[in-house]
Amino acid sequence: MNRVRILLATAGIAVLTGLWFAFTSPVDRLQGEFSRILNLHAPFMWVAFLAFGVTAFASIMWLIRRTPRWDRLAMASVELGVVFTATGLFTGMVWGQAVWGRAWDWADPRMASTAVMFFVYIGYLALRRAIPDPEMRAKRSALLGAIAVIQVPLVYFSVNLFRSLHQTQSIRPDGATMPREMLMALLVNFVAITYLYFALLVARLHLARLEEASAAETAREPDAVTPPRLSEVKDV
Amino acid sequence: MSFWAQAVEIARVDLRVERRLGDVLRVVLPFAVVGLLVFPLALGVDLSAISLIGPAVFWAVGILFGMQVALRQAAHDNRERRDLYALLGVDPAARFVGRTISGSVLMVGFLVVLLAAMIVLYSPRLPEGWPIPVIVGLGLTAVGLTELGTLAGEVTAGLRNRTALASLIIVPLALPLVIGGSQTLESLARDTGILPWLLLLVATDLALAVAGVAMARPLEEASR
Amino acid sequence: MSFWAQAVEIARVDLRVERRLGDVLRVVLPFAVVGLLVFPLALGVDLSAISLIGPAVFWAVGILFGMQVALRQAAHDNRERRDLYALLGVDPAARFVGRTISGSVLMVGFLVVLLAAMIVLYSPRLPEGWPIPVIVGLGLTAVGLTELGTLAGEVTAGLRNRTALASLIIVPLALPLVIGGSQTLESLARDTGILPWLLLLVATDLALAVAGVAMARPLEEASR
Amino acid sequence: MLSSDDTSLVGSNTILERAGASLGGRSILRGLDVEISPGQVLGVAGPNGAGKTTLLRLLATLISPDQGSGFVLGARLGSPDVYDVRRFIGLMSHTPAVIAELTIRENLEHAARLIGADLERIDTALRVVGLAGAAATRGDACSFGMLRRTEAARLLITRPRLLLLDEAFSGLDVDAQELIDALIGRTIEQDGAVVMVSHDQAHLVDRAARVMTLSAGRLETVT
Amino acid sequence: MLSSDDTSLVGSNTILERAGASLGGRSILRGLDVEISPGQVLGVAGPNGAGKTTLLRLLATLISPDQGSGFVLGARLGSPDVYDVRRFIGLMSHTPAVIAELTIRENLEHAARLIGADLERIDTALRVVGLAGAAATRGDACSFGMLRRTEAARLLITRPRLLLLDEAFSGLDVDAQELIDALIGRTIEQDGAVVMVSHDQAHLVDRAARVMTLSAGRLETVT
Ligand code: HEM
Ligand SMILES: Nc1ncnc2c1ncn2[C@@H]1O[C@H](COP(=O)(O)OP(=O)(O)OP(=O)(O)O)[C@@H](O)[C@H]1O
Ligand SMILES: Nc1ncnc2c1ncn2[C@@H]1O[C@H](COP(=O)(O)OP(=O)(O)OP(=O)(O)O)[C@@H](O)[C@H]1O
Ligand SMILES: [Mg+2]
Ligand SMILES: [Mg+2]
Repeated sequence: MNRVRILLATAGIAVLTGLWFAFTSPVDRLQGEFSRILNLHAPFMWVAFLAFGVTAFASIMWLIRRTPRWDRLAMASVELGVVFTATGLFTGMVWGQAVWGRAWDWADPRMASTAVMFFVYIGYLALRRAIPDPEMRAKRSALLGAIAVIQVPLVYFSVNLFRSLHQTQSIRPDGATMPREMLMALLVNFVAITYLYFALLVARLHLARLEEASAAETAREPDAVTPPRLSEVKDV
Repeated sequence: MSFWAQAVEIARVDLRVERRLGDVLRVVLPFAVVGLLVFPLALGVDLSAISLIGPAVFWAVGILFGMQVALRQAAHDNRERRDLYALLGVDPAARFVGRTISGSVLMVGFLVVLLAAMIVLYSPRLPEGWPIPVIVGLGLTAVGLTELGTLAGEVTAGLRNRTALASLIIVPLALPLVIGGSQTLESLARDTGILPWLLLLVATDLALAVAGVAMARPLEEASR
Repeated sequence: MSFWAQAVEIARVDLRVERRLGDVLRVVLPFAVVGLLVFPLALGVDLSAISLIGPAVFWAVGILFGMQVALRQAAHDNRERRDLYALLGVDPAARFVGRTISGSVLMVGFLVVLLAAMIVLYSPRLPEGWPIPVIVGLGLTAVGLTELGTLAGEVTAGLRNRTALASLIIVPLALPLVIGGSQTLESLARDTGILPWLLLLVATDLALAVAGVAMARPLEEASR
Repeated sequence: MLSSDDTSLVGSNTILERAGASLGGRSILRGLDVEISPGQVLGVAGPNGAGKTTLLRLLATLISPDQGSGFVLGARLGSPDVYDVRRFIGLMSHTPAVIAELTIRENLEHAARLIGADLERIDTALRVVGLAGAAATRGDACSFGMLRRTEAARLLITRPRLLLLDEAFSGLDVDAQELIDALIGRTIEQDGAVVMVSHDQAHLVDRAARVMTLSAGRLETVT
Repeated sequence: MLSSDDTSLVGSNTILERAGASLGGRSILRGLDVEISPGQVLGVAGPNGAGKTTLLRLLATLISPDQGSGFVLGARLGSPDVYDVRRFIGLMSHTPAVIAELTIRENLEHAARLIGADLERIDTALRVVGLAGAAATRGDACSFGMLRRTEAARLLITRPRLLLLDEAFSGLDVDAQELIDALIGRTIEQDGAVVMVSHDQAHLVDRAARVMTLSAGRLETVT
């Protein structure tokens, strides 16, 4: 419990530090003040990928080991991945609105593929909730978790893969070389947000263990079906 | 047992089953909220115009996903259960009323959460004094949609391809409800009196209720 | 019995059941055609612009109703039947392939009739030489949608609220298919080469087929 | 105030006169004359597909005759009167009717509440059928016999005046089969009537005053 | 060419060693040691909810043990080998598995085609089970006993090497019950094995060399 609190508190500090760097670093002349959002947008997306990767790993481990802890890890990591993707999408949209004057374009392969990835993991969570049997839930979500991860490289490389089909945005600085200070701010935020992910992960796992322990308390032995007591028929 | 006591018992158990399965709140609602986000994206709307289309998107998503909410009971119905209720002396009309009660509770919950999400996501400009008329309009729409869903479920009871059929029956009939519901807000904004729209909703709800109660027995007999 | 013979037998019987129930052709299709008419009215599109939006409406209606076609097998599946197939030695992958075959036949039929209806109703301006590429694109989209529906049915097998869940899983994944399908026509019009889009469709279909075949056994085991 | 078990308004006259019934456009039962008196057990035998289940569903008012006429507990079949007597009809059919998402206890509570029966009967009924220790099991996690026992408990709680048993012994273990006898006994004691379908001639002869044999939808013999 | 009934590739060894199984997170069977030899009938008895159906589903490879180990027809439970032997397992469970939209004949044809059996067996099987005249009835218009007979016909056609019967006599009329005996007899003749669950001790003792009694998921006695 204490450990969890300390982790969360330090994660808060790390994120604040990251924000400080984001707001004091020099800005890209072309994109203006809004380019500071990149310091959050990119790390959130990266960490979301990391989270889904962790889920895939945990899912495969569950399929091999079949122990509940891997299932818990997969579930906790998807939940965080979804939240991080949502934040990444949101910051991307704010930025897009500011820079291109459009928040969204389905024709952009990266946006479309990110959205699909987001929905699929929301579907993963809905599926989990729909299955009451823990073993069956773990099995099916492990399969889905292990398979769904193939979208991650698709999202990551979508810009390159589909360039032949669609023009990429001209001011999108993919792979552009940045000034040192800007790179520094980005890296600090990357570290801070990764740390935030791990802190939240530990907290979520802690909660999941508590939930499972309370569920185990109520779990019963197979039912005692007893012979009928016909003597009491008259009392009904 | 009295008609109302039966209706309330049916509603109570239906809500308990929903709590266990989580059809509405855990499966449909999150997707509907996501739908709220995606709709304007799909239409390629500019973010600066977003506050204008909030209500329209709300109604579109509300009806699309609300249909799944309205049809949830049909999905759990089967012949054994219908026979069971018949031989427990449940009046088919009481079953209709009970299902409408529980369904409306869920539908109102669903639409209110969706509305809150819409307000947060779109920050639409709402006319002053909107909450009460809008919530009343929402409630009336929810009741009507639920009645429609329950009726469609009864009409298609016992058929194998019922969910497809029932959802196809609901959509066109839901039109007046959606128009009434969405116009409450619009006419509030244009200051043109919302009473007619609320009355339209009340009239539709009542008509559906009367139809449901009156048709309950014949439909029940037709389902065997 | 060989894998393919099993798959063909599953497809044959599935088509016979469809002929008896008429899910697709007698229930969904007529409503989809009506949807084709209602959509532009609901959006308030002016009639003079109607020939421009035909293809867009076709895809919107096609995916919405196509989802019901894709999920029809899931509606008839139950535990007894799954056990029966298992003990008849049916390879889960053969079941997947069989259902994909019969489902694709129905889906192609559905989309082609819908396309014909769209052309009659909207008389859109179609680029020269459209029939072959468009039909090929349609076919590839149909196969992909069916594979998706079959997979979603397998993933949600045995769950009580499966139709809601499965349709919610399908929709996002159908996006690349719809994009691919609709872009064939667009790029034909803009003369920008349709091959990449057809390749996208083929790749998606293949990926789904590989996923369906590879996952068939694990999913089958997870469903008990 | 009337108790929910009050049957003063319900007739006891159950009779079919040259009744026939159809399903899916096919005539299944033809020209049946049946009379069931209070306090009596009527046995029904006959080969598979003879129409025994259909006869029970006719007597349960779940289908209406398309030929001849009939009264069940004084209500004319096919008339709205049947709605008033249904509550006094108990049916145990081939497939148990237990709501899968509710526990055994919740299923019984639901039935008791709908029928207006005393909720205190539930605990006793659970003990009687031997499910007191399994009351919290959900319907979809029950074994077949547990479902049948749950139905027996429900029939104990609802106290039908016309008890219709379709192969009620099947699926129950030897001890639990006595439950069915207890149910029959109690119904008879309270001046109700019982119609039981079984393939076991010995079962029928032991319990029923008269046994009628159906064959291809017609009455063959009555003993 | 191999005939579809060729069983040379299938082992005959069916054995459970301290096997346990869980459903819905609850441990249902525990520490079961069972051995079934070719040409033998094993009877299984036990009260409602003891785990008999779960045991049959385990032997049918439809669920996997979560404790101990087991082989069915030589295939290790939980391994991919089970896919190769499933075709040789026949199960008759509480609820008949007949496709509702197909007629009885179509149901049998479907099974025969999937398993690669000779289609000519169908007519004979229909005659044997007494459904030749009802072959065109759709599954959803069948009586309960007709569904059970259809299952019996399917098992005649598919010729399982391991026949699992869960209260197979219930729902069948007296004549048709002999069908089950015929099925058992034929399986034994062809050196297959039979496991039959029944609540009727006499039924079991008449047919089974050994009878094991389950109680609360454990083996109680073997006689
Ligand atoms: C809502 C729409 C958007 C989505 C879904 C999205 C998605 C993503 C994803 C998935 C990544 C991580 C993959 C990567 O690092 O290459 C990423 C990174 C990035 N995005 Fe976005 N993005 C969106 C909008 C934008 C906009 C409008 C811009 C700029 C004009 C932008 C610029 C960037 C940059 C510069 C990176 C970092 C790339 C790198 O250094 O590798 N994004 N975005
Ligand atoms: N899906 C399930 N989830 C959880 N528990 C289950 C499930 N199915 C069965 N059980 C439990 O397993 C136990 C054994 O069930 P099983 O069906 O094997 O009994 P059985 O011996 O066949 O009984 P019967 O004679 O009533 O058919 C019961 O206590 C039952 O509640
Ligand atoms: N829904 C239906 N539609 C058409 N025919 C039906 C339907 N249900 C039953 N039948 C037919 O009615 C006849 C009698 O069926 P019923 O179920 O009453 O028989 P039963 O005597 O109960 O037989 P069993 O001993 O097998 O239970 C059968 O021939 C059956 O095919
Ligand atoms: Mg019957
Ligand atoms: Mg059993």
